[in-house]
Amino acid sequence: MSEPTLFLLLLGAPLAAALLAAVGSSASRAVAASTGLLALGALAAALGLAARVVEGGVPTWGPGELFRVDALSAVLAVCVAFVSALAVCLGPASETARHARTFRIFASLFAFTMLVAVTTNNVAVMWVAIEATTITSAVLVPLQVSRASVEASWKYILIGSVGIALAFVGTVLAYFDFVALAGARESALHWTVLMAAAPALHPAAMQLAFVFLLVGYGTKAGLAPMHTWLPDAHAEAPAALSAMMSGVLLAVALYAIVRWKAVVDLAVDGPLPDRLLIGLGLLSLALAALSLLGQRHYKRLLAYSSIEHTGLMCMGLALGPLGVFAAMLHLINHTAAKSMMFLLSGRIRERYGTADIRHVSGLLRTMPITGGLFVAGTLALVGLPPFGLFLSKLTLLRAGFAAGHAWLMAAVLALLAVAFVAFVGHLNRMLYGAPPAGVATGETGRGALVPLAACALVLVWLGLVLPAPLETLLDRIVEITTR
Amino acid sequence: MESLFSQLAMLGSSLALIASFLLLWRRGIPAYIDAFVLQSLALGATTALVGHFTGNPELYLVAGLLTAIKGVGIPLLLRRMARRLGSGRRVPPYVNTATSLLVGGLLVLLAYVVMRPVVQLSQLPTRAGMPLAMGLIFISLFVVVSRRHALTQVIGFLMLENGIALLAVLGTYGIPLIVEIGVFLDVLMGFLVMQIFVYQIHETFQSLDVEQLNRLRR
Amino acid sequence: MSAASGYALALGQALLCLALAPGLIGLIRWLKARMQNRRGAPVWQPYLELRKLLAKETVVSTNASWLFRFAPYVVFTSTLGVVLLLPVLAVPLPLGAAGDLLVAVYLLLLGTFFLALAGLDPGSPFGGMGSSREMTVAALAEPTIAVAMFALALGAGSTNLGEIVARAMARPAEAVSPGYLLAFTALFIVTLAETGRLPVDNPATHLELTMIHEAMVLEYSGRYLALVEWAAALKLLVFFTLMANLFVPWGVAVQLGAGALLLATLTYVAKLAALAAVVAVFETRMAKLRLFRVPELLSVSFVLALLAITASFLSR
Amino acid sequence: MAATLLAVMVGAYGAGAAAALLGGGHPAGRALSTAGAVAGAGAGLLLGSQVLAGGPVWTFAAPDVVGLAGGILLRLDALGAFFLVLVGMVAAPAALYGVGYSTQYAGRYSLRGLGAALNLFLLATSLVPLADNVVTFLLAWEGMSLASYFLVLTDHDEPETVGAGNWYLGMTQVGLAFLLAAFLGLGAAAPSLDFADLRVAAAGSTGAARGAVFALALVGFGSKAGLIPLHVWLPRAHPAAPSHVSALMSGVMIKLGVYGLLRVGLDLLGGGPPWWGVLLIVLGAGSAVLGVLYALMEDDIKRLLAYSSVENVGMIILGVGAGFLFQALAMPGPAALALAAALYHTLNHAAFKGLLFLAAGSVLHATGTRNMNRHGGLIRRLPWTGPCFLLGAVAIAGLPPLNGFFSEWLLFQSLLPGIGVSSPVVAVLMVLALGMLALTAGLAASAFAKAFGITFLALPRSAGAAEAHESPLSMRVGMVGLAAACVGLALGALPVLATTGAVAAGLLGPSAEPPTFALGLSFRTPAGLARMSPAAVIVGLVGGVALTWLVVRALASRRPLRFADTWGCGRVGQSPRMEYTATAYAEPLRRVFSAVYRPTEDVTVDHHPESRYFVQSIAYRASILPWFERYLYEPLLAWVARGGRRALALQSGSVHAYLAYVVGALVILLGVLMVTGAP
Repeated sequence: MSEPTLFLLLLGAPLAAALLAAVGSSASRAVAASTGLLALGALAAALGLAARVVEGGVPTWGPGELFRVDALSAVLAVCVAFVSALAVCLGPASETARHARTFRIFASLFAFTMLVAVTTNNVAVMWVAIEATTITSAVLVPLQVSRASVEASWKYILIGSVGIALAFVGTVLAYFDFVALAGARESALHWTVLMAAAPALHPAAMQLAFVFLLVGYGTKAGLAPMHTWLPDAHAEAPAALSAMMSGVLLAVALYAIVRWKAVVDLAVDGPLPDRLLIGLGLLSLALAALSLLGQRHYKRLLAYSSIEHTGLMCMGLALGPLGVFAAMLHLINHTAAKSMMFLLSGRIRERYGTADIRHVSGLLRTMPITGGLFVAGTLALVGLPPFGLFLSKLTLLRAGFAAGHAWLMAAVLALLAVAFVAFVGHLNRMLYGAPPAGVATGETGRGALVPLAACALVLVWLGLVLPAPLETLLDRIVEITTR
Repeated sequence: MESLFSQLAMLGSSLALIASFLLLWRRGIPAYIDAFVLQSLALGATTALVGHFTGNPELYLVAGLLTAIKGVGIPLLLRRMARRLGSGRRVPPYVNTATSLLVGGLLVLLAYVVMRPVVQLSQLPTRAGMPLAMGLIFISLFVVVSRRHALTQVIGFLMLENGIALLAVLGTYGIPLIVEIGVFLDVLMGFLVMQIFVYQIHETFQSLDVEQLNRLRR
Repeated sequence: MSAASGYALALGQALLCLALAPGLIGLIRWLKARMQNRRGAPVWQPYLELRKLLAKETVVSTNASWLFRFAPYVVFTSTLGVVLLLPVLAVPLPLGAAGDLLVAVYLLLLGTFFLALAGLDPGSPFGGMGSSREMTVAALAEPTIAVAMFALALGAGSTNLGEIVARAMARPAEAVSPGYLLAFTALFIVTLAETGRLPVDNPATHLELTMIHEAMVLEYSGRYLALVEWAAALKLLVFFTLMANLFVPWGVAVQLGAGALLLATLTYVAKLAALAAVVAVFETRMAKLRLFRVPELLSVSFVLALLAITASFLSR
Repeated sequence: MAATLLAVMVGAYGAGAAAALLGGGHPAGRALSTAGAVAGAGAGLLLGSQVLAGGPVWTFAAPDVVGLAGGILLRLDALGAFFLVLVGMVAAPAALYGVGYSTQYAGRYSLRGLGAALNLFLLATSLVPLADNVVTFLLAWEGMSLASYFLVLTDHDEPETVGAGNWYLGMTQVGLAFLLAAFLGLGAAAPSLDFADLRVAAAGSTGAARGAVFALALVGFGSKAGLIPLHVWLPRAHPAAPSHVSALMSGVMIKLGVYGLLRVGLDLLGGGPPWWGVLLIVLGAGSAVLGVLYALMEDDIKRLLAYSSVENVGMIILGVGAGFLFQALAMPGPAALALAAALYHTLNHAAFKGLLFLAAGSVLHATGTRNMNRHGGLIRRLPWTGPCFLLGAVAIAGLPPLNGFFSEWLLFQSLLPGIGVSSPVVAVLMVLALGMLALTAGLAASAFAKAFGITFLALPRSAGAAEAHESPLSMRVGMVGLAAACVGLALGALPVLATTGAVAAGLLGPSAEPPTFALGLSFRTPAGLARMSPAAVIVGLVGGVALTWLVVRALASRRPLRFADTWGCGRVGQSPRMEYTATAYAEPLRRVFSAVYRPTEDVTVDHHPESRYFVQSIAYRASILPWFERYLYEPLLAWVARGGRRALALQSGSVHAYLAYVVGALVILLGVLMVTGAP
């Protein structure tokens, strides 16, 4: 297929799905099947674009090259499409009919906004898309209305909007600096143009812009201390939505930071951007790892684990080329693992009726396959060998040591050990012991387990072998982002 | 000619800043809404002003849109919400008026210090207004942080958007049109969703005091 | 010295020790009796007892297992094995290559180990108490023996007992050095502890609460009791030989002449008698220590051994 | 040839795991999985012995698997082969034993998981000594820890098992963090993470860096080996695991901690300053004495064996420390002897500790309890387990004629040259180490006299012990196999010493030549200090016993044995309550070492209602102060928990606080910008 049709399919499919869901009645099987198909279509398109990028091309589309997919965008597009397909197919099944319709509409819109954010070349349009993701996902957080979900949604929309507004301040300041240098031009806000002009930009302005951008997009990425909305939102939202949010929305925000860091690195040749990223990353890792200790709800446990991994990736970005390579690989692994885990937690919550760890026991007896996958996911998240996260964590640590941050890496290792002990401690309380009275044993809805098992296999496959196309994509990313 | 343009721009942005101080000083939701309207009109005027002096017709369209949505549309919805949900018993903010005015002043000073290296870079006549825009941004952040009533927080957020739009107009003579429209859409959608949530909060918590939203701990 | 005559010498030494051991016990008992102005049984009384026991019928507890009947043989053989490694009469030991002082120490510990198990087997509280206390004393005495012996070994440049004696013979001045004296006192205290002599354990009594060694062998009778008693006597002889020949090496034959061997035997018996006398005097004057004061005694001996080894290290 | 053996080993373990997973339920599947395990162990044994017998060092690379971090790289040199043999030696009998032992789990837990985890554990443990780059080593190391964690959790209905599992996994992860830091710190400047590059990087790095890497590796491997103070997981995890798994963990897995220390300390870093050896000797001696002291106080037979593993690892590390020290003082002969002694004791400990755990498992299988105060009189009811446990006890107490004695003899001999060393500090240290080693030997003899005596002799103290019956054939075969290994290691002391000497020399670098044991009937240690002939000691003892038996039978009376009641000062009838219990047996030593134990006792006596002078029952509870848990781990965990609480306080629930954090972050970062000043 030619590039324009790929783009049309990638961006059109979620829109069409949203429209279809809005028009069709919520209970009908046809609507469910077609939205699922469209989501898979989007995934196919993303993979097609990625293949095109691997062959060396940089597909562009839209008026004035508005959409441009390079290696970084391709990886993120595939991740977004993969998780959205997973969520749209598995999500509505667990919701009541009325909610299913709203869920399908806004989940598809949510996927559309994320796809626009990662494929657009214009940084301002990227901001608009990310702001739109906040709005479309905020609607879905209080799907099951309760005091907790209303509170979580208010905090999410308020902190998210205020945070993202700061990012727009940063974008304006950067644009101001570009205008002050070369006057207003139509494609001034295109990332490629900014990269070309970056060496000439004024370090003072760009540093100020980067601070605003880091705080703004950091809020969306869940970096400490702007992370406080994340545990509430991800724990109270329906499982499929939190899978999308935790799995890939944080990655999209991190994508924005990577884009801007590439520009700022060229403009400001000092160590400040790296130091800021390492500082925030370490703070996130520390706060998240320590918060894991006292957790009582397994969905909040997964949310804090997302903050921990985002902090790790953020530090990876500041550890030189090998660090960026490891961070991006870690991003892919984390997306697969975290989305699987949230969908599994949705099934567990459905069966046990509560998210409280103390009331969940004998998981291996009541739901052996779900329990087994939950154990595999937990071991993956804490970075144990057969899974991909072990390899990316090892490479990231190696990059850290090679970059001379020995003490920093020692602190990271200590915090990861704390997180490990906390996570597995909670897991043990859920797995063993006698199941509480009234909880049925035996797996139901085995169909949903197949895609989840596929996620686990992807994790093991990425843990053992690094496929060649992915390696070229990651190398290409390292080339375009580090000078 | 240049000096007149810059003086008028300074007038517009200082008017917007004063509106934010009005909000810090006054009490009660209706007063906040009036301050917001004043600010939006000032912003619209400044945009039109810049459009006139730089001979860029698009900015007129932007100014028109701005005054229509932010000057008239949103305040209408805000007043309807305030009337229907009732501003309820007076919810004292965390910080009393005197301190909040003092903090406002400090924030403007901070804005000047922050923007000083940036302003020197630009040659645009309107560059002198940028620290004021940044001050407006800081003050609106302070409003969102310190006010306990949900509606006030929404107004604070809208003021933040105004501050950014002002910064954009002063610093870069307006960002490209499609982006401008995108931002408008976002602000509008954001406001609508916030409106839904305010109604939901009112329904489930029977009051708009955000302090009650503290059950999700750990 | 050809191999055949070497093994003959070894066998001779073993038989000599077997013969002398009960007599040594008889001598000590006789001397103690005389000092307490009693007539006391004749010196050869133990031999009569052994013959009597061998002839008597053996009674075994119903609770005991095969281990109870197997242990006496192990205790006897291990103690006899130690004798083969000691320089009793002549120095170039025929079986010197077979083992050194560590092997000797551990063979003694093997004997104690099996005796402790045998004490537990019949299931009587006395056996349990004796075995528990015996193992405690053995465990605490172990470091002292090892360190004291190493003090000597360090001086002699080898842990084989024959070479230590040869070295001491070659340089008599060394035998009076502080290292040797400290090691001798440490070894003397340990001898009293290991062989169950007075300050640690009263060999003459059957009072349940105080006896350690006797409690373990309470259940034995007939030929097993004979073996165990003989092994205990041998153990006492082993320690006396160690103290006699290592610290007072004169009189040990260097070459295998009939005259030299005769002289060596006489000096050896004289030295044993002298040591027996010292022990007898010591026992009549000393009262039995409370069991939980014994560890203090053993820690004193351990400190002495440590000083011995440092002294011998400094003198090198 | 070697490549095929490796393929057979990996294939057999893999097939065993697959068979367990698929057909673990019914007997055929379990038999297949055990066959896989035994075949794998045998192949490993052959592979190791082939290289040990002078075969060529070979490598195997699979660069595409885990390519990012350098791919799979295996290399089998003498040191690796030695440990591979050690794994094979214990794995085969333990796997066989597992067939009979795991029938008790049939109804309650999934035998599928048990069989698969066992095979994977053996595969990972066999691959650890083969790994030749960091990522392969970490994969095998983590695979071993993870598989053993799931094996420990087999009996997960017991609450203490899950607690033990948490302790175990926590400690392994903290250890892994240190290992990661050590390896990556060493390989920071190296082009790749292959051990060859690490050796080059180590040669070039500064003394301080090498010291840091050694310290990190010591903590990482020390926690796996069970050195004081990192041993706390060992007495919790081993008793909780099924007995054949405890045998494998105690016999094999903690030895890989020693392997790691040798590989990093001597092979990669090529030895270091004297303080490395001194530190190891201090830790080793401390672990030895404290290990046996705590073992003495245990009433649970498997906890006693676990603490005794801490003691034996302490002795091994003492030998390794002496090796390090002598190498630092440029004394290659004594260094090689010390390492050879340590390696020989490692092999011996694997054999007799494996045997003891299997026997303890058989006792548990028969009586249903691990508490020694409930056992008794088992020597009659378990005719196979009794002698095996006795043989193991004599061996581990270091008594002739078994293998434990010869390796402890060598450890003593390897410390002696240290006393003659010029520097006073080393001499005094050696003397103290010698004293502590001797004390440990004495206390070990006492501990195992208690363990064997109380469990097997006299009358049964509980119904469970009374109706005990011998364990099935597979368990007996496992035990007899390891007992034969002990006797074999004793008889074959000389050839085994030759190989460990060669391995030790290989480790100390090309200059050192293997310690020349005058290998005839007896051997003379290189320093010429001692001569001893294992064959003479064995033949002498066994022959002596037979000879004495014959002579006494000839001399003594012909009358048959008469059986009567045990003497009880005239009372009628003998009841098991009269016997000494395990607690009572260890009571004198508790008083003697009360400074270390700080015992607390509480005795509750309730008198007869009518009169104060008659007692109805006495309850006696004694406990000793757990130093390390109380003063090291509890404060540490409390500190981390406090950190956790403080971090959670941040999530206070108020929107305004959250918004304040965002604005605060912005202001702080702007401040940082102002301070650092735009260029």
